[in-house]
Amino acid sequence: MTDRTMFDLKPTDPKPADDKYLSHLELGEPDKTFLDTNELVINMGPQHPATHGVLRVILKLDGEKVLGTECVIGYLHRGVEKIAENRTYTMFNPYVDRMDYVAAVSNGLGYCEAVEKLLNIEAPPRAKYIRVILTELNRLASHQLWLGTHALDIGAMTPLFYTFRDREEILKIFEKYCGARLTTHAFRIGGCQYETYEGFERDVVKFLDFVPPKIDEYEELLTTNRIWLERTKNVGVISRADAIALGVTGPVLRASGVKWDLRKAQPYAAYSDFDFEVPIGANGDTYDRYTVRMEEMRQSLRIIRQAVEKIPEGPIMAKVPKVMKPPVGEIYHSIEAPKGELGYFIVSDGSTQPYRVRIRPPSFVNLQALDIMVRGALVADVIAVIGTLDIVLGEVDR
Amino acid sequence: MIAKLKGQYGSGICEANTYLGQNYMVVDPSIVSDLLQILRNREQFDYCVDITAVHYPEREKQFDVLWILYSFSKNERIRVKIMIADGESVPSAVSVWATANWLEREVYDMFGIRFDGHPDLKRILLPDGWKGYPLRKDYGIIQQDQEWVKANLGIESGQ
Amino acid sequence: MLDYITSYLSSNTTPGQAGNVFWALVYIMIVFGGISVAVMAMNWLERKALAHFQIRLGPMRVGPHGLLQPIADAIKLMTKEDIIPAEADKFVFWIAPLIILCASFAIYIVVPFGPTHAITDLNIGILFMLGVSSLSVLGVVMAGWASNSHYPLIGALRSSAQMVSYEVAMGLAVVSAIVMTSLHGLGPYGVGVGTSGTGTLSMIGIVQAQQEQHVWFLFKFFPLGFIAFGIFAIAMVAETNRAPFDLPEAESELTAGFHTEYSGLRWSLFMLGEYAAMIAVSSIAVTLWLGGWYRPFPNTLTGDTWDLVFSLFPGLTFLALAAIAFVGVRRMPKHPYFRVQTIGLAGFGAVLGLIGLILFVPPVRDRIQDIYWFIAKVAGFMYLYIWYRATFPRYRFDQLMKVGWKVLLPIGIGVLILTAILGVVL
Amino acid sequence: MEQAIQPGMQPVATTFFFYLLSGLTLLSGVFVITRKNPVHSALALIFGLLAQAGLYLMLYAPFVAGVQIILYAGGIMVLFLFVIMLVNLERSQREERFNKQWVVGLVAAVALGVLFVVVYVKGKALFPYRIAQPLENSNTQQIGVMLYGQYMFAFEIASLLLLVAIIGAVVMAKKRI
Amino acid sequence: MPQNYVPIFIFVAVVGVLIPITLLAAKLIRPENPNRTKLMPYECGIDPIDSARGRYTVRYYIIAILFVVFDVETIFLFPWAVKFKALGIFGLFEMLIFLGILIVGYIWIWGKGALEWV
Amino acid sequence: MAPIGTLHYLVVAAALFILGVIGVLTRRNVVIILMSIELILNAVNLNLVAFSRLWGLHGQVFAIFVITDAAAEAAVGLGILIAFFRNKETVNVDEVDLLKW
Repeated sequence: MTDRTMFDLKPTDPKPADDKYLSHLELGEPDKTFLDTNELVINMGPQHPATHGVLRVILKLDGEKVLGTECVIGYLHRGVEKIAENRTYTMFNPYVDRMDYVAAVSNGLGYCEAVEKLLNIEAPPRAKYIRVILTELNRLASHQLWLGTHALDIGAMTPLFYTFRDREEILKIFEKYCGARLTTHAFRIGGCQYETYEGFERDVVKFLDFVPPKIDEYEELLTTNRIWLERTKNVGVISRADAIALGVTGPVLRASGVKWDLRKAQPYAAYSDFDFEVPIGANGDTYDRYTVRMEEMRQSLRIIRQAVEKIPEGPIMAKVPKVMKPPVGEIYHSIEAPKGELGYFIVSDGSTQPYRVRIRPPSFVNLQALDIMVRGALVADVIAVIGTLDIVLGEVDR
Repeated sequence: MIAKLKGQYGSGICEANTYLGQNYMVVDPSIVSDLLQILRNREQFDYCVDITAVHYPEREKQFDVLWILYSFSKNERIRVKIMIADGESVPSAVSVWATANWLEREVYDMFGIRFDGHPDLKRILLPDGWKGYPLRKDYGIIQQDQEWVKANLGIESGQ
Repeated sequence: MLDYITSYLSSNTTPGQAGNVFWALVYIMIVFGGISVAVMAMNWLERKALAHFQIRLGPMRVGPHGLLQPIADAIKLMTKEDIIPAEADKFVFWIAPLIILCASFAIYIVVPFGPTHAITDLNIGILFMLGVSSLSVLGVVMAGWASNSHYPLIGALRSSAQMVSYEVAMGLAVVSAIVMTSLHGLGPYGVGVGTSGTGTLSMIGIVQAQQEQHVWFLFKFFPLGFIAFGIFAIAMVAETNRAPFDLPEAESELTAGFHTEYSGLRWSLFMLGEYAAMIAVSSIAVTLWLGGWYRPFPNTLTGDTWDLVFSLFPGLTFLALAAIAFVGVRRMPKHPYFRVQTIGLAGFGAVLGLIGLILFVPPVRDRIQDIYWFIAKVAGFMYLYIWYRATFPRYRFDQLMKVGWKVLLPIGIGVLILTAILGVVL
Repeated sequence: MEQAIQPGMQPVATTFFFYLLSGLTLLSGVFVITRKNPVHSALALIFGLLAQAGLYLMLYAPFVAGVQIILYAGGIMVLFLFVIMLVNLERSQREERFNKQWVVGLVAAVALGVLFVVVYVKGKALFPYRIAQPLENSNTQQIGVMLYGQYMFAFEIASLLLLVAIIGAVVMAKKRI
Repeated sequence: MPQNYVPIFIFVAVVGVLIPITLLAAKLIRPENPNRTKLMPYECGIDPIDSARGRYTVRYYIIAILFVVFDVETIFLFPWAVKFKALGIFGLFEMLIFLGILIVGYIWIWGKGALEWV
Repeated sequence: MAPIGTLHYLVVAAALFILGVIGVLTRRNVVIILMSIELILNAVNLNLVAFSRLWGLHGQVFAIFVITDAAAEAAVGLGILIAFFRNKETVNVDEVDLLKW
């Protein structure tokens, strides 16, 4: 699955996208005519157990076969970008935790680093290491949650409880570190607010020893299970060209065979110091996305172990002005969140409040790939694909 | 690359620069359709990261529309920016990058900028029939479409 | 009148065969009550076992270790509002759960819990069982249609397509077993010598045929009987819409399938029907392949000593359960808040222990043997059902159909033909 | 009563069950032909079929009764219900229930009924009351012997009929696939 | 009527008594206050637009037909299965011909793709 | 009350037959017409089984064949109905007035 060559630099096919997708665009009719056809149209969501929140998918069915889908989103829209324009840089920081609420630490990291770049300051090395440890722990937690819910969607009930049990250990570390479990608000612009607590390293190392057998346990339940294989192999296939054209990122892109990870491509925080691999898949099907994420969990553990071993002493906050007034200008900074590329585009007009904050959410863009992935598949595959895209509606809708 | 593009379009490319290590270029709206095609096909910016806009109400050309692009083969990002006035429309990039579909819909939803050639330009995050474009600077932070709220939710707007 | 009642007790046939209406009624009431209690116990056990598979505790609040949870659930469901959607066809909506319930309970008419412990012994027993269980398809279709809502309709169509598909495989497996019943005698494979050459469709007859042939049909013509049993075991899981074939009610796809619109008591009738059907088809499997009410090795481990050893099992089982309950009592938190629960659990353990002791009394011991072994075998199947649910992901609909039509059906036909050829040749 | 009466099964009960079951059969038949909604008709037909299975049991034909339950109630009626679900019947429900020639049809049926009555009155005496009883206990076995002996040709033809049914139905319904 | 079947009728009678009692009892103790939203069919929180009846794929029907045909086949096997020892080789061949004809049909529909779901 | 003899069953069968005939002749809905045909076949079966009490099991064997026939008939008949419905969007027998479509 994984090979050690760092980057896959082959230029992609100059054709804009697969014909499959373009033909879809011609099909994309407005809602009214969509419902007028003689096929069966059903709503999946917003009140549905398997749409991971308030996602509404309009399915056009022929029996069990999906002829087309249309996502209706926005049920959880809170206007985060508008709020940002009315808050100072510091005040907006906690809001980003509420977007992807299963990976709040990653959100905070991206935002803090973007503002730091805009201010032209840099967090001290110790802070960077703490950031890496927490972010990777959070990636693990996010993947565990994904695995549990994804397996539950496909009908395997038990992994959910296993993953939640183990995720609890991560949340305990978060709680000890910053007092919060989900919406952590762990980082400050310029570094970390808190020094690690007494015994932080010990907890993390204990966790690192605790979790690999658990990951094996999940795999034991699923990876070679015949039904699991039948449900995931060749389901929701997205080709390499389609994946790039659709701008999907994260494990979804990597499962389609593009070896691209922002942690390697444009290292941020302290990622350039660590040795880890970027797992990729070959077919771009649900099973590949599953194996890619499973491998990513193990790689995260590797990163954390290295980070804990090498964590330097020193201050945890850079010198940051009391009142932040970044110079006029704009910045785009993105990080590799558990779900893909999480980007912040911030425009400063020189005041204490950002003039415009644009958040490029990975889930939003990945969700767009749903339609192409489930066309011609069966209803049950829609569930599998929604699960495998690992969307968080808080982030899709912002 | 910039030189080549400048040679091709002359004054169409108003500014090409680097700020904080990030490349951007400001171009004329008339050439942006061509330019995006060229960036995609010739310069291998095969991944459209984001499409967004910024509203400057005091300017004559009120909106900045931005394309943030990335090239896997070059490991490089570039921002393409155009400035347009209110009511002007922008060529759609859906045929260049399929991902532009929802991103353009979101820009339309939030700023009211129309994209020509978009297959299905309608609101995405806000409900159909909502009035106003929330990310414009003249839209207040607690403002709501009171009529819509009353008609669809059957409650008084919370203001 | 009294004579009429007591005369049956000394007879050794089922009430149906004896033509004893009174005892038939008594048996029916016992079976109804027993199945209802079994369904409740199954409900509790499933939640408990599933919870322990999944590193959690399951129901713990209502009664000690949640023992009273099923009763609480029953009360809750009884007192819940019953909602019939405005668009629904009221009459069909009303009658659909009853069809399912009656169909799954009617199977018990022919289930032999022991040589005399059956409501009746029909000479078309297995045919009757197949027919009655196929009626529940009608209930499912009607429930889905009457709801007049998308999800129930899709669920109903799925469910009925699934049930009918697996019924075919099930029927073929059953025919294989029936073929085996014809092979009386004590030849090399338990056939040939002294053959009477007549099979039977009667459930009691099938069990007795296994006794006469000194082999469970599971091991008859190994591996043919085993494969036929496997087909039946898979088909029966699919027939009862249980994991991994629980697509009709796949909560992640269809929210609840054909009974999405049902609530309160009506919904609980579906559940009751489903669990009763699970127990029923397991009983059928036990009857057909696992030697019914016979204890293990009735032909090899003979003699008074072995009889005594095996007859102690029922009592020992209850004593073991009582011991588990007492361990639970000891492990209860020593806090006044838990006093009632502790006493309750101790009382429960005491009752179990008492039952265990009663089961040691020789007359009771001998009477209860058949029923005990039958129930023990069925309980094994019930545990399998829970185990499947905890382990397997769910099949997709096309895969389900593929398994039914392209795997089980050809294998079933193959096994049948091979069994027939073997049977005729030997 | 044809057989020596055994304890528990009184002739009264036989009479009672006969009238109950035949009443149910006929009543359900009436419902089948009068209900507007085909699902209600189907439901009535199912009950009728089950009642008729009861009649078969009374006639010492348990195997036929079993076949009736499995095939008719559990098989063919499923087919009917599926079709009712597959075709959109809302329009036909709003329309007139009976066709234009319903008077003619009714008259023809009544004429047939009169014919039956005549036959009944004339031929009543033909049927003996006491007859040899087929052995109910080995009913299935006997049917097996007949089916695979005397009626083997018809039996093989039946399989051809089923083959034709599969092919015909699949061709008919699969047009679109 | 053979007495063996009497319990079936008793069963029907018991069911006929017990179920109405249960339903009636439940009706007496449960609350009853419906409103429009409660009585709406479940459509994931969206108001349903059209009637759900009658727009389904014909594949389900093909499955049902196959079921009926194979069910008939199974039924014909039962009388043979209980007597096959007496019917002997001849009966076996008869059965094999019978099955063979249906297997031909089965292979035909398999080849035709009627067993494929999609 | 007279003991129940074969004649009683024949009367029931005749009544059922007439009900079926009425259904076939007067209803418009093809599905219900097919159901009425099932009623007729059932009446025949009842006759056959009743006669089997007089003259041995032949009647029962025939009843099984009739049920087989009914299954085949229903399968094909309903198949035609579906094909017809897909073309004409109706299940009314009055409107089946073309020999081909």
